Amino acid sequence: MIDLKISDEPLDAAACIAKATEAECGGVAVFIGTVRNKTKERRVVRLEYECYMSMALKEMKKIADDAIGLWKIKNILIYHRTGILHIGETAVIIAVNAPHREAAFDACRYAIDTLKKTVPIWKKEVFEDGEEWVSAHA
Amino acid sequence: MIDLKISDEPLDAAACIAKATEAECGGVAVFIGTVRNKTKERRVVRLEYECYMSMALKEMKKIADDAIGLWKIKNILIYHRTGILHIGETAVIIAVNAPHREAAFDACRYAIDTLKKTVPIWKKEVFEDGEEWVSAHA
Amino acid sequence: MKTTILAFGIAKEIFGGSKKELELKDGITVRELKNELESFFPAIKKLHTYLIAVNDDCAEDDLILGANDEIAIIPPVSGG
Amino acid sequence: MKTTILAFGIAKEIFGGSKKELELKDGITVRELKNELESFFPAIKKLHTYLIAVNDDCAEDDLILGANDEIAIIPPVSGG
Repeated sequence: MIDLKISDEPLDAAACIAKATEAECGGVAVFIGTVRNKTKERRVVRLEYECYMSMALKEMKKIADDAIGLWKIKNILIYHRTGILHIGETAVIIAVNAPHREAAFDACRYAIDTLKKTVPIWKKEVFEDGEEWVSAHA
Repeated sequence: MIDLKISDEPLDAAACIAKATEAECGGVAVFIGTVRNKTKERRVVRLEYECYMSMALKEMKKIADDAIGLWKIKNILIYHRTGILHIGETAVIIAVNAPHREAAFDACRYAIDTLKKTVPIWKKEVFEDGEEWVSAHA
Repeated sequence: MKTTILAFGIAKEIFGGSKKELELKDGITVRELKNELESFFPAIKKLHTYLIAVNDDCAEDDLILGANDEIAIIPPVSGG
Repeated sequence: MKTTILAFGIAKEIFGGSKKELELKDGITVRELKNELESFFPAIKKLHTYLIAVNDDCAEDDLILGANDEIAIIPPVSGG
């Protein structure tokens, strides 16, 4: 099962995990990315995420297909939130269910590493005294 | 933060993840072990877990201390359920929060791998036609 | 040919909007488009990197653009 | 000396209970205890492995047991 979603609704970790879990596979590896309260000692007020929806879903689909092909995992769920996020809120959840937990861990790690490199989603950090698109400049 | 628990209460993944997550650390790696519906094609009806509580908590504490020492993670939560568990129910949750996601993944994986080797918890698989203590015999 | 270029993230700010209508010569390549964009909007050159996506895929520099292509500027991504 | 041995998992079934009171000679080692257990309860020898824990730690074979020690039989663990 591949389950992909990008939306501005808050993410529900328990629901995502339940969706990804199947009775035939005992182990689920999950990565949850939340909004940090600071970046390089600069206090973050909020983040603003935007995405290029059609391309982002296509890139997520590639990640999911590759993860299934490479590690024989059963289910992969990748949900990313957009819009305004406050400190502690969840920006991304990846849940991978596989018969073997090694595969679940490897695939989950691959998915978040690759998402951060290839999926067209951008975040702007809003500080008390300014704002900045993350990674835009070297 | 180290948070360890062994009890026969159902495990709440969302609550565990929230407890382990800190505003200073953006990434949480989680492993969730659930009861599978079969083992080697034999249909499982339920599992029965028991533990040697004092020693199990001591071994869990060792895992948590080692994970913090080896990977500089910030928070680790290890909850294990005991008693009777039905198909799909969660037996174990490990959540690791670290400033770097690589550390969170490595420590989470180390924790579940080591738990399965060193923590005195035992499960009996109850099938339609018999029962068996897992791993008791070679 | 008349095209619409989509811009996201910092590219949207550089462009002053999420869509920009541009009149491009027929048979223009991605490389030539980048040159035009960089001369109209020099701030693009200051980005760490950027890509042109065509129809939801990253495009090679020698791809020839057509009037019906969906063209987008992809500054460095930062999801997660 | 009088001791109580705790048993878990399959060891509990082999023992017929989670606690077993045993009269052991003073100064007995873990190795000697294992020999006694295996002769009283031969099913223990069929386990894949097993350990003796003393006061919540796995014990070496040459450890000498005392009357106040908490002694437990640890069959192969299978948590998770």
